[in-house]
Amino acid sequence: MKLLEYQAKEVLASLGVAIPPGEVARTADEAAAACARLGPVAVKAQVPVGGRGKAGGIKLARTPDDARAAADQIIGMDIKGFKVPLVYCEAALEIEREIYLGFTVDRDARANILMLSAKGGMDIEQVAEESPDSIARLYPNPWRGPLDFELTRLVFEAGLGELGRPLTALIKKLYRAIPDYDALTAEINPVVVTKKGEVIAGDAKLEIDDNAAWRHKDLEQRYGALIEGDPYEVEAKKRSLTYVSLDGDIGIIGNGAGLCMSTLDLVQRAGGKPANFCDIGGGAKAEVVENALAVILMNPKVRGVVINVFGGITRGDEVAKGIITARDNLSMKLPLVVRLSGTNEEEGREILKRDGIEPGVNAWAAAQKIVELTRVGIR
Amino acid sequence: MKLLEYQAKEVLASLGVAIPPGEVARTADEAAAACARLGPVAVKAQVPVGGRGKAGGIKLARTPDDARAAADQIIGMDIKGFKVPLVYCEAALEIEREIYLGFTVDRDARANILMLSAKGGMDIEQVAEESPDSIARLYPNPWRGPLDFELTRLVFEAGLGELGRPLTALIKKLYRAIPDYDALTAEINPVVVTKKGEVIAGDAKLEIDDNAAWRHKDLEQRYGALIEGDPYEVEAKKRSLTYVSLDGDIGIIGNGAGLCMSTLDLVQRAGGKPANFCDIGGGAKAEVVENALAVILMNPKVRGVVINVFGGITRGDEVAKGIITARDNLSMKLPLVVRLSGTNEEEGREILKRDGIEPGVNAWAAAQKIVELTRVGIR
Amino acid sequence: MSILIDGSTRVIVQGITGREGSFHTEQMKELGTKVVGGTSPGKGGTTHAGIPVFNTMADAVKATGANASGIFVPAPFAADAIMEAAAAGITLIVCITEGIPIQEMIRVKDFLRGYPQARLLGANCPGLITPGEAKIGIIPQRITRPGSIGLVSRSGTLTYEVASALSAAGMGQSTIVGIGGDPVLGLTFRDVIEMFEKDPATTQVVLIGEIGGSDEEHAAELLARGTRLKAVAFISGRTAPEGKRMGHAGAIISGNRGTAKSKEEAFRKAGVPVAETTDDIVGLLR
Amino acid sequence: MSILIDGSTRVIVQGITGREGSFHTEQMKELGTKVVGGTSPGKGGTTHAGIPVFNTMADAVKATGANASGIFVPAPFAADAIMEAAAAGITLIVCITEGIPIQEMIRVKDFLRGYPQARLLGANCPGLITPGEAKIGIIPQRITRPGSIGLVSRSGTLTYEVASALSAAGMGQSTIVGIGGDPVLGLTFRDVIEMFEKDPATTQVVLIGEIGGSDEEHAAELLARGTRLKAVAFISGRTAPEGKRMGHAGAIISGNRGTAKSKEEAFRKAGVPVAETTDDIVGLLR
Repeated sequence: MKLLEYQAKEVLASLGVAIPPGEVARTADEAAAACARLGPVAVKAQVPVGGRGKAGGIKLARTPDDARAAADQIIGMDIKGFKVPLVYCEAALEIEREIYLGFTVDRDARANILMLSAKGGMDIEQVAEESPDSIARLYPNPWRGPLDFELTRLVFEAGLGELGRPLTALIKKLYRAIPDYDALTAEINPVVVTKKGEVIAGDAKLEIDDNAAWRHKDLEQRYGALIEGDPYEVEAKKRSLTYVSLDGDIGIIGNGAGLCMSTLDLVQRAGGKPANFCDIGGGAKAEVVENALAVILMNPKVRGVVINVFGGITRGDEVAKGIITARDNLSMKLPLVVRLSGTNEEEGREILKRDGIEPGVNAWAAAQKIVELTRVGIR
Repeated sequence: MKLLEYQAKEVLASLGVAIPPGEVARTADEAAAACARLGPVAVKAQVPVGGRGKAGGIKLARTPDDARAAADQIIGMDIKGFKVPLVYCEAALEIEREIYLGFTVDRDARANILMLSAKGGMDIEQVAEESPDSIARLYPNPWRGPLDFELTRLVFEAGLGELGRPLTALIKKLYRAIPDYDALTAEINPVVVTKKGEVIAGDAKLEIDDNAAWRHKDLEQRYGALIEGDPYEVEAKKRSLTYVSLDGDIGIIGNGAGLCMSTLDLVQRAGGKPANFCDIGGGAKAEVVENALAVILMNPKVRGVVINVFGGITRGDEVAKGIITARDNLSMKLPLVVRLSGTNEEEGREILKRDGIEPGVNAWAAAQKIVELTRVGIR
Repeated sequence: MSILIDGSTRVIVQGITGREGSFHTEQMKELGTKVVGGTSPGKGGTTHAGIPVFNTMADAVKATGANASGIFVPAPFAADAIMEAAAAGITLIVCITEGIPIQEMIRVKDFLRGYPQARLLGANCPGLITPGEAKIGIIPQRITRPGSIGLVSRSGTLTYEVASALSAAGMGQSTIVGIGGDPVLGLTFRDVIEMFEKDPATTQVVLIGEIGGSDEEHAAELLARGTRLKAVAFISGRTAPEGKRMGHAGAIISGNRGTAKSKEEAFRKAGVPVAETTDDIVGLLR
Repeated sequence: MSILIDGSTRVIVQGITGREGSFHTEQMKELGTKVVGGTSPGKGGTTHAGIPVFNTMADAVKATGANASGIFVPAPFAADAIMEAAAAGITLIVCITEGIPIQEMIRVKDFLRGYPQARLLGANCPGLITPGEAKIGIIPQRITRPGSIGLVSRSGTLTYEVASALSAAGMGQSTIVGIGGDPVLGLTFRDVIEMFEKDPATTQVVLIGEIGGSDEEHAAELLARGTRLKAVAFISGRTAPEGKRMGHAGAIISGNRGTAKSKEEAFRKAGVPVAETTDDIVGLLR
């Protein structure tokens, strides 16, 4: 779960991180009112994706009228596929300097990595490429967390020794997002040092592990509904599916990310355009298959669906039953190609055949078949 | 800092441990009122020492009149040198079984040890001696804390598998007293399983590391003044001295526990009776010496004082200055023998001589001298 | 011969009384795997499908001398189950469970450093099988066939796909190892290929990778140093769109690695042919 | 010869700019100890009493090649300083600071398992001295004298007492080691006696114990197995009253060990004479 900026800031504030005063506004009038209370503000689009600054999603407003105009422009704007649902009006800071601070999971090291750089702000990725040494790095032991001496070393390595105490304290608070919230990424970029010497989070990004959602139901309840985006993805999330929208017209269901991706590859190779990626996972049951089909059929662009299941834990008979129930419940009329192998595959194929669905044996053939069937009306 | 039962229970309750309803009573009338509210209660003496049950410090009361009578008897009672300042009136439990649970620091292993036994209650020390195998033990890694599988194993080893879930949860809560409160010992004996199947702390003992007192000022503020005992020890604690009262008449000051103890040994060997153990520690300064002398002279039994300082960090000149200032400020008339060696010893001896105190060179001679001087009036 | 598992491996099923644990225990036994025990706290002393059940792994190992385990417990308990197996002395821990929080796996990986004898496969993996001999996990025996091809894969279902195609073409497998698709996992491509390299019964190796991470790149580096094995690679996800990224931390550490292109190039550079589709693998091995 | 420290040992003082650190650095230098650097975060690049100061131990070790450190930082920072020294590669860490919370020391001891090269002396100890050569800590040089007696003690000031008496009697010391009086500490009596056993320059050993714990008993067990060293022991606290105990946990694990009686008996059983007073030690060594 990727939190919006103001949500990430609320969470970090609960860990003791200093944040600027700010208010959420859903309308232009609310933004004007917030500015009246806060003074000059930055009006910031709230979307769970980077690059909003360059997309025009952040505007400075000195007066309530400015704020109203800015919010009017930003709310409803599309930023990388996300329709901006609301803005965050945040008191403008007197910036002395900007620092980069963040951690994420380093897959290669199978560990968390903490990063700190004196060169914070918008261009940190460029800094990473051009002068990687200007980013100090630390792999904290996951049971111990970062130790004081490790943080002191990190701070001096980043050339920020004179800010040792406030930065060390800040990093410890940010790090709490791991044990307390199962954070996968937490970033404060920039950490703002104000002209008065305060150390404040200028922006904040926080991603919580979906696998640990059961431990953080409060977050899901408070924020879950607000992160809008692709409507099919939102619906899929409600139904606990792993689903990503794409812009083609062939619906794709597979079990396992690898098989699902290779089905995408095959459909594209056969000349088709996938409408989505939908992994129904290892132990998928009839209900899950039905859910997946329902979400895919919500999309009016979809002209047909290919299902590719190779069963290990997933049993072919259950998949077959799910497909039939789903097709019938949804009165599905579109072409449907099913490739079914693995555990209980004979039983599964039997069930499909009985209900008038011809099961495929080979994924490549199935991909070609669905492309052929969905191209019929187009030519 | 050794907490009283009700204080330990308050702390454990803040960690989520279930405790019976109870109220503190400072007078017999308060105890009667508590009983009127709570129903049948156990009226329990609050002293920071074990064995109060056998000393008559716990009485059951079915009615407010019973409770008044019990409190009247217990408040003010002396239990192992502690005058009972108040009682804790606690709702009586319907006990199905009693379990022992505790942890402490195992010096030999340089680690914390968790212990669990199905044979809880008053005689656990006897159980430990007669059937040590009936006490299951676990050394949790100090960074990780006890892991779930380790606790499951502990619970099954103790023969308490059928209480696995509630006990595992309870142990995790009790263990929090280490990271959250720097506990050195925490014990729930008995853990009571009620006839209704609840798992509740029947008694609680909690000792907090004095070295970590700076991290837990709230505890000191809430509870520090309440733990009464020897008035000299209380006064010494206020002055941050390491002081233990003994029942002799020769005041003893030493720097370092070893030197202090060996001074005790020597005085006793010379036929004297030490009035106290007072270690002024490694970096003792003039002010500390003055404090030590002041506390010792509060005790009217004291007939003379021997000071034994061998300076490493402690400097002889500072010790000498402190002795003189203290003697003068306190208008001390009693015999005073000072043995002073180590860093800046010449300067120190010089200062003592100048002010009319003859410094000893040898600890055994100093011990004999103070015994001789304090015996003068007795013979 | 084979790697990691054979007919003499003594297996405990952790979570044997659960639905999946129960079902797959039967499947493992059917192949002839020595399933010598199972765990389920509170059910110690009973038997399940004829197999003795223990409260803890310590008890199970003590009573049975087991050296391997398969984990089928639900996700919230799986990380703990891995550590329990390692602490009990198990040398091959196969974690089938999916959905373990990543931070828990990071802690588990650190915990395992204290138990260098313990090799972890997974989590979120289909397990491994030495066809005709033994398996731990959920790879269907039916699609496998004894032979000399080592198969190692990050994807569960793609593994079946490929194994199935190989078997149908008469090309048997020495051992099939599904390392799992999680970002933080146990044995890597590289670890498994090193084992195949040392296994005289294995002469060819098929590696099925996925976009993300750089385990495939590391394996390619190893193969580039020279190997007696004839190797073929396949990467799925070439047409997958880039994930919508938030924040810079990920980009700072991973740079350009992790794409299908980067992985395929790494293999080609190492002299390892890359299959266009899974069906092409059979041809490239001939 | 000597143990643990000699004239070639390269020492960093952690907390060199503090009052105690500063004072004792001078004392160490006076004896001839190679104090090659100090640490004080934020003061890196400066010098203090002619010694270069670094921000971190990593920097200090890199610049100076130091192999030992003495810790004089305040108690709330001392546990961290020990870990920092170990992580920087220091092989002898001497922690003078007293008042470190016991739970922190327990975590430190576990941390040090990851750094087997790092030997910790203390905390809450006077340090060690090889008379005429070098010292780390606060043992006054003046009361020592080069020779062949190894002295190891739990008490700081009693160590001075005994060293002073030995020197006055013309009996020099190879190395004097104050292991410290805290319940959870680094080197034990046993560790130090094993080192003396291997040091050809040491022919006699004096052990000064205290009530509490069972380190003395463990040392006695070691000596009972046979030693080339002539040993004498002294235990302080024979007349100390028993502490007022709360709870049973302590009693369950320690039983009857830890008393002066138990310790003295252990040494007598091992054939080691026990001195009645510190003054008797000289006579027993003759």
